[in-house]
Amino acid sequence: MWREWIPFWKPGLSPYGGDVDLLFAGLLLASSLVLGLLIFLLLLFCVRYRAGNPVDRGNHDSKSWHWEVGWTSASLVIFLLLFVWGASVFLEIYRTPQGELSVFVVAKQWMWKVQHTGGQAEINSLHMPVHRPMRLVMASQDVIHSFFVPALRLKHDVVPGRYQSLEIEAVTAGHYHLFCAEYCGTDHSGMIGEIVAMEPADYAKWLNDQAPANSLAREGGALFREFGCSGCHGANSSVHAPPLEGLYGKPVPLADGSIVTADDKYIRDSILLPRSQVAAGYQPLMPSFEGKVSEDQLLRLVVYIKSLADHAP
Amino acid sequence: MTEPDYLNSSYTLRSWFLTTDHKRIAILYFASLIAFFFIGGAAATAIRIELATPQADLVSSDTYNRLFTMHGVIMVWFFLIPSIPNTLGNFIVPLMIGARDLAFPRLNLLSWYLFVAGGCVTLFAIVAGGIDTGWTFYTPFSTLYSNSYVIIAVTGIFIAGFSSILTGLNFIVTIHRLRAPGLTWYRLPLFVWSLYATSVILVLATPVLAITLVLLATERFFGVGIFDPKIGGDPLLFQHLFWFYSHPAVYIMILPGMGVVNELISCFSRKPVFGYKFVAWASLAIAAVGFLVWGHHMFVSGQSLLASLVFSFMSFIVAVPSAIKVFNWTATLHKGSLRFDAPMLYALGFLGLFTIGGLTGLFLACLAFDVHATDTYFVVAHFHYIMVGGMVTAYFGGLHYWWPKITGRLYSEYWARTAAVLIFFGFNLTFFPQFVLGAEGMPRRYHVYPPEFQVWNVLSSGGATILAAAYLLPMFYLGYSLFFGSRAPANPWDAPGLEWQTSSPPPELNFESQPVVTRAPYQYRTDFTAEPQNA
Amino acid sequence: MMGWRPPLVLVASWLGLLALLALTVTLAYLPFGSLNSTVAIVIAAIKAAIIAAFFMELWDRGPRLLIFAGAGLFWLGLLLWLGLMDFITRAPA
Amino acid sequence: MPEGRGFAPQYASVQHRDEAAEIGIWVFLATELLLFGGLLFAYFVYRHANPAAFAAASRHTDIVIGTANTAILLTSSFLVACAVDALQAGARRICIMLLIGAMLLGLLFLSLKATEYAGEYHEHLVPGINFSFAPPLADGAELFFTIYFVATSIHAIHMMIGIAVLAALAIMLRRTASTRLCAALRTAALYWHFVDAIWIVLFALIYLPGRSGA
Repeated sequence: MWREWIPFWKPGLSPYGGDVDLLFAGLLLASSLVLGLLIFLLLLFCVRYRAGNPVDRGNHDSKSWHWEVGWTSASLVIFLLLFVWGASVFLEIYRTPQGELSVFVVAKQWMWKVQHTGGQAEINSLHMPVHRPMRLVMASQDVIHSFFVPALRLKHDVVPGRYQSLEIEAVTAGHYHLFCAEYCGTDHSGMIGEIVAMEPADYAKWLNDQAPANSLAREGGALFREFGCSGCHGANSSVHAPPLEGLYGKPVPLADGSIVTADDKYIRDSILLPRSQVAAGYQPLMPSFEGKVSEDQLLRLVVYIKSLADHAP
Repeated sequence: MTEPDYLNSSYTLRSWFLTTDHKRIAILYFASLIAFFFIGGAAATAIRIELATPQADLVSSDTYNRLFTMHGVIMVWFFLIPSIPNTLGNFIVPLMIGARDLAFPRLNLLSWYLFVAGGCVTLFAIVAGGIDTGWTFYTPFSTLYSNSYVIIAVTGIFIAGFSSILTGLNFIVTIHRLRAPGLTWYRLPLFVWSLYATSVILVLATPVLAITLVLLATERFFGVGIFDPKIGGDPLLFQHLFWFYSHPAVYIMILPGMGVVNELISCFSRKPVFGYKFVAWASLAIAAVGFLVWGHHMFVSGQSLLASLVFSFMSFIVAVPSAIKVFNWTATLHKGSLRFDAPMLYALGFLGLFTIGGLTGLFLACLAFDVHATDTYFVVAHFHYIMVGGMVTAYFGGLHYWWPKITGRLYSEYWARTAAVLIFFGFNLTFFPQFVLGAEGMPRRYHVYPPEFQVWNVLSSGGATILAAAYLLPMFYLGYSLFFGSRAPANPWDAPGLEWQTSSPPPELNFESQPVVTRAPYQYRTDFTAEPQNA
Repeated sequence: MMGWRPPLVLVASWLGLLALLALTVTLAYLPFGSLNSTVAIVIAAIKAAIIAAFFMELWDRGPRLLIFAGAGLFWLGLLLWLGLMDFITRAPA
Repeated sequence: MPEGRGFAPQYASVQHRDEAAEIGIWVFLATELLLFGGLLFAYFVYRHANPAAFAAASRHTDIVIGTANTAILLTSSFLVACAVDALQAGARRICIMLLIGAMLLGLLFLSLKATEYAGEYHEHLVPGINFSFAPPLADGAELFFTIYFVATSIHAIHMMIGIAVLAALAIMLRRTASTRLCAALRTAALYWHFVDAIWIVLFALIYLPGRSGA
């Protein structure tokens, strides 16, 4: 296969891995040609026009502008082609995630915590089935990290304060490096894990073997009571707080007149920064849970509230 | 000798530390830069030795992080940015344009004092315990999580920033107002053009860094949230502000190097630079377009897709003027009469290394490949090919070229050529393996790494040893020439530039009488065949 | 010595600036919705232009100083334009 | 340096020197513009993200002091422009008086600014020291006030430098009105006007938003 001919380069194992490799090969070829031409000319001129070598040096003040126009437009055209090529593959890598399979990734100094929807949790490893796109929802608990899987040609920063969705898919089963690529403090280089891509059957078996104590939603429900959320948001509560059943995915009118959609980010913000987006008709009574609830507890709560979406309010 | 030269006109300490002579200030800068170069270089050597094995065996992770931060901070702000502009530029620009000094000599001296003050403050932060944020100071790590001397370090950089601004201002005014009679813009040597372009960036980009560092220090000191996501601040705002300075800053570093190479190639080919006007305007184009590309450091950071597309596009555009320069330099060699003195060896080395650095820059400008390669050793290698392979090589070339003018002494050509060749090989052995490491996915700033990367790391560390030794060589033979070298004539290279028309070293006021320029630059005597006087 | 009188152009600029100040404060209290901020920034730009033209005497200076004065503004525009482009076109998280 | 020439050896004439100074100050002002430019960028980014909070926070600033201060700065700029004209016309004493007037207005500006800061301290509007703001807009308001304090205090530092420069010039002008001082005064005046123009922009961004609502 052509990709094995690229020196020091292992083929990419994601659906677009071949496109990235082809792009790399193209870049490599183009620059080798340019560099080769340059070195050839340098050597040629250095030998031929060395001082004392009796060769014809006349007429060297000839007009230069057609050369200038020539190589300027040639580089411009090649660069534009490369830009378009790179951009099209880029949009493929970062397309909006399609997979129905969701996995939550929390990055913190200095580990990757992975939560599967069924409640299976792992640290510094991520099991996934091959040939099935998976939607990663990533959050950072502290500083900026970067989720980097060289074998899949995939990388994205995980910036604190927001969720980052990313699609990941492998086409070959195997174990691959997971690195943190954005410098994140003392043990930055220890923040590595592995991606375990498995045949779908093996993956199903693995999920079962993990024997999760509880699903994420159920754990979220426990936290919901533990943190006292149910005291106000519960059905029989005396405090006037918005009900959460059937909330997820619906538009919410806010006190300042605007309308937002109750998505992951809105729920997360409402827990951490309740005063920033108050639902219309309610008092800003809710205390902030900033610093009281960790990112992985947060995502359990979000999954729990999501699971209430089907309940009629 | 009728008039004392600038070196022996007075010997008191006062005459050095309160001088307003641009030539003496250049020497002051040179001395301080050597010190910073060796501090930064020592850190680099320690890093490379540590990385020879995959495990942590020499230093702890914490120390390692402080080492690479120290290497980055010192090299970027206290060596690369001031290097050519403040030493060669300070010395040569007034001579090249036939002026007696820069426009504002006292500002020039103030600029050196600010530089040294900033350097001392930053060194204090390093001695007190170091900084562990990396030279990029990304928030929220630098504001909330780092337990190191961030505020002191950024204060030092802030002070040194004003030194940059004053230098840039001085050059702009000098080049506008102090050119000798008859020295029109198109008769200026290209070194002056490139320093003019550099100064534009210094003046317009550095204040943005200053305000960014003020915001960073405010957030860290008062605990208010400017970039803190907890109250809706955006860490990416910091990155935008930081790279608005720091990407153009890369051109601050490389443009003067390109300027030097113009002089060298033209002199040792005995020909005018091919496509003079294109090369001149390419410098300004790089300075201007260089401001439009900063977001290519943020392709995977979560900035908007549109922003990534625009910044990628502009990054390809900014490569065009650089490509024009490389083509023109190569064409300059054509039908020249080439001599391979040490400065020319450096210039040829620059051509090859800069081209590799520039081409791999295209790899990184290319969106899909950047996703894979950013934050890996590919970036480290690319950056060092431009900065060390390009800029430092050009600096050494310029230093040798103007050494007779600056010191009035000739160095040993044999040793100079040996050092140039050693540096070239040491450099490639150090940094080429890092391209491979990056392509295979080894992230940068890693203290321990998976064992499969070791082969290339060992090669790189081996190269670094050669490179370190090669960088020490010039210290010896150049130092030797200071005391025992034979006296340099006024014009050892038989060059037509104004700086060669006065004695070596130049008198205090540069010229006995005001020179008048009547022709384009680089009009070399083409019948020149004699051996150089110092061969 | 006492024969000096303030030049008319300076007096006129000063009065014009004060009038614009009164105008912008008044307009700020009128409900134009999102136009309010545009109005405020446009008037601020006019005031700054008057200062640059008459107090700073740019109106009778050569093109070189205009280029220097414009360069700062131009680069400020680049920073705001390309920088804000990211924040305005970001997809909702 | 040849004594008695009155200008440094790199210049051919006094006029040559003054032209260089004029270019120099304009390049410096471009630098200063970009310094404030970084703050403007941060302001617009956060205003875009928190429009309601910025309007609410802006309503908590003191528009009376703000407007008065703007008028004061505009007037001081007028006086400085007149001072330059007077000196060129040879009216040295009037020039000094105008400069003193401008400096007094500058000091008045700073003292009003200090009053305003004190008021904001009492209203608990100082991020990092004491900050409390009615929810739900507290976070955006904190960003607003952080930028407000950084921008206005950097502006105030510029005012102080400007006042010191004017004072030094006024003192030197008591003895002589040499051409050197004339050029220096023009340079200082350009700086003063620039600081004034920056304030005008800050005024529009800090005090005016949100006045028509609520």
